[in-house]
Amino acid sequence: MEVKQPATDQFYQPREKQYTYLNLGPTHPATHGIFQNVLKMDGEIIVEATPTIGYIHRAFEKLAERRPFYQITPITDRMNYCSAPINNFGWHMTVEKLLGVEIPKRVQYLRVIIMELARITDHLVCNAVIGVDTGALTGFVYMFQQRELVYEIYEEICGARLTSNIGRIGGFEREWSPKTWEKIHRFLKEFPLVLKEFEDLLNRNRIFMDRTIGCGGITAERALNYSFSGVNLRAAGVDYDVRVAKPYSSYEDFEFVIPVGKNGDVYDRFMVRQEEMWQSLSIIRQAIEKMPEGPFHAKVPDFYLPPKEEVYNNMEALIYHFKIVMGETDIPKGEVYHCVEGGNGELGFYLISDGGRTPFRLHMRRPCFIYYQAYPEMIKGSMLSDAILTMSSMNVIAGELDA
Amino acid sequence: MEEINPLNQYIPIGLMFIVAVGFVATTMLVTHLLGPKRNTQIKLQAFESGIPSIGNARIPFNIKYFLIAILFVLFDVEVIFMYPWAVNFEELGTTGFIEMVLFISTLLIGYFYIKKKGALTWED
Amino acid sequence: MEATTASGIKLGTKPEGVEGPGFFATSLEKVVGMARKNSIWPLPFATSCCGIEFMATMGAHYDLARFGSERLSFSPRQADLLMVMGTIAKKMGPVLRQVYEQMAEPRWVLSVGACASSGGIFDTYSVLQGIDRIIPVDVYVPGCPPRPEQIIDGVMKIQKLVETESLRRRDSDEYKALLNKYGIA
Amino acid sequence: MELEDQEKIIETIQAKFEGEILRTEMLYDFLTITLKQEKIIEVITHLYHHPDTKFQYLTTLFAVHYPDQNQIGMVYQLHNLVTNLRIRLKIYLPIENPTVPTLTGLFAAANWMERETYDFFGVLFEGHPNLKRILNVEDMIIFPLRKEYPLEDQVREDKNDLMFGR
Repeated sequence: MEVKQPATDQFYQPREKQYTYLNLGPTHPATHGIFQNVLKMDGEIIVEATPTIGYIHRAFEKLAERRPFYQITPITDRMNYCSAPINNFGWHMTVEKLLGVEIPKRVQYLRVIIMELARITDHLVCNAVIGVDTGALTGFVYMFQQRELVYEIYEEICGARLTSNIGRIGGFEREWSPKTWEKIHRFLKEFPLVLKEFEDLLNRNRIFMDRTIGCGGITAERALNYSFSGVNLRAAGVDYDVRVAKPYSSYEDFEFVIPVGKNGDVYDRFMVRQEEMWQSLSIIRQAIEKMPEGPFHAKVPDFYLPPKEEVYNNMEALIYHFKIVMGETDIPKGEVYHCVEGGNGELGFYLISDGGRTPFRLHMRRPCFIYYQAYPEMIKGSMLSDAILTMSSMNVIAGELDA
Repeated sequence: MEEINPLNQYIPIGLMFIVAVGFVATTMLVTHLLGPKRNTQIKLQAFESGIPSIGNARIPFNIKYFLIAILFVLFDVEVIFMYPWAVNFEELGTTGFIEMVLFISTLLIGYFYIKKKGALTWED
Repeated sequence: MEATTASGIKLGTKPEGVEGPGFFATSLEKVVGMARKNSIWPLPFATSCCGIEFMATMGAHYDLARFGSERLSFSPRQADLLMVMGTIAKKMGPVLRQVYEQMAEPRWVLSVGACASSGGIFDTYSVLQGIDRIIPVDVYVPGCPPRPEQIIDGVMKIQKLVETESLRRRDSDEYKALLNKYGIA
Repeated sequence: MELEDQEKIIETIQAKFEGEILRTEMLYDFLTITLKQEKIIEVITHLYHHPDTKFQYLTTLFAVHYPDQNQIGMVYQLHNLVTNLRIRLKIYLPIENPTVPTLTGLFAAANWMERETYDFFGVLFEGHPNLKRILNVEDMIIFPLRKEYPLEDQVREDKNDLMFGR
């Protein structure tokens, strides 16, 4: 006996599923940067995301082919502008490796201090922004105040706050003033208290943990396949850190622990960054204790402006001064790759020089550009607010993303 | 002591109402008159972070959003009835208390019905 | 020159503002200008390094909120001041233009940093050499990135503009000519 | 990177791909192997799976334009995180039709790296899921990082000789 369908059935034809398309676009306050995602959403759940980047592509690699070597430093610190000194020193070390210059111990220790300070400011902004995205706005204001202290330290050394252009190829422009050391000690005294307070605010906070645990996770295999590096890879469980894998600037003299997460979600990234800030503080203290005496600059006359009195009464210094200012210093032929542990991961500089005054080709391995590819896969099936949280926890800096 | 018109206890309420409506009206009027207007075609389009919007917004969405909204309105109105009761709690005495318990329990039955039907489940 | 009426009575010099908009204690324009000056809602169009410097300006140390622009509006609907901070690539041009066009009148534009004002150190094929190629700009702030004090100085210059602007400037034909020059409706 | 590591790597490649290696040299602590153009992807997959080498981390992938030999060089840098060994594979493509098979099958990271290389140099990657420009404006016709294209923005008219007093 065939069951007669109720009359209304012919009105209800099963229609194919319709999705809303949301534009998490370039001028969105939550993206903390300039990248665009067209999110195909089913209600609140994200079905698919198609990213578009390149909104502040400034052609760093083409620009670097036109500038003499020490003029490329101002470009590099506009790449990851949250931790600019790390990029500068990464670039200086690449050129020093090409020249085969031996850097005095004191310069290496000074560089370690600045790089760890920059790493703290980078992680500090990222963790504060994770706090903002989960609703804890006050954390951001207090943590950003600490960043001002580090800005003042940069100002004492190189005069600029954010895009620091710090140091020279071979060392530093001048010896650090006592005021700098005073400010560093003041930062070392004040920052741990604020960091402890920020940690107590969020670490075991019920709401924060429910929001961040299990959100935007990635497994270690997928992370390695996407060539993750830095905090996002360590949060996924792989303990790869360039400072330990390929120690540069005498990092092997310091003991520090590499924090490693378990399941690579936002909470693990937050905790890895918190722990790394404590480790950086201890590295700075060790560097200050074991600070060796010595020159603040290596013997690289054709990259270091000779002091004024020498320029006036000795011909050679005058020639060096003239060649540096006019940008006529040539670099020997060579092809070198040097990588540094930046705020977001392995920041590499691949320099090919054909003996001229400007590099023949400079490729910058930008960690943000490489690991942001995994973003659509990480947010598939999660809610929109989790997608924004994942993006800010990955600490994608637009300047480094589209160099 | 002449007779106090019972109505004039409403004067303060009336005044407050006039001030509220007046404030809203004047600001709307003044901004409308003073502010320069330039209604262009682009200004009327939807703003989607600077990119021309894709897809249309009028598509059927999941029923759970609508259910949650209606249930909220329902229980919110219930709370409104509790305010006057809560204010003069002693005068109403036990009879008032029993009436309110009855009122709340009828709505509680409705709440359990909803719980059973699963209207409040969010992750499907 | 003394004005004399028909019957030869000399009129004294008129006090400032007795005719036209100034008849009352002050002109309506001044009151509206002062009100607008201290309640500017900026739209922080922050793209790169200048955006981080803007975060420092909004922070507690250099606090832009002292000048009345505490509330940032990220949608152009309620924004008065478009603060363009950072490099604007050619791919970003149409986005910036649409955001500017969707802002309600009266609107002002503050171009913060060398990249926004003139392309800065990035004279490359992919960077828009200055946003005044696509939208009219009121105040330029030099610097790469400008110090927070410079950004606040730029905002104060915008406040001076806002205060002294006449109510009918947005309908005047030289303003319309300026917009037509940019092809803005 | 001691000698016997290098030998081991070169042998694993020689064993399977006889005449592929053109040149191997140590450039500043980095073993660089220049290969013929055809079998680059097979060599990388072989190094990925072979138990002695197991290079399972793609550090970077990019191109270099050599205008004099009018070739485009492709550089692949691989890294074995366990034994902390790094190698660099280089191939040279003719500039007329620089095509190379895609690496996205093996490394998901290669997706955007290849799109960026296509965007800058015009290297065509066969089998790439969605080979489009990634950093530049979609309707850009030239490949900007080639040496013959100027760096400056051509629309700009105020940076002419008059401004530099020439």
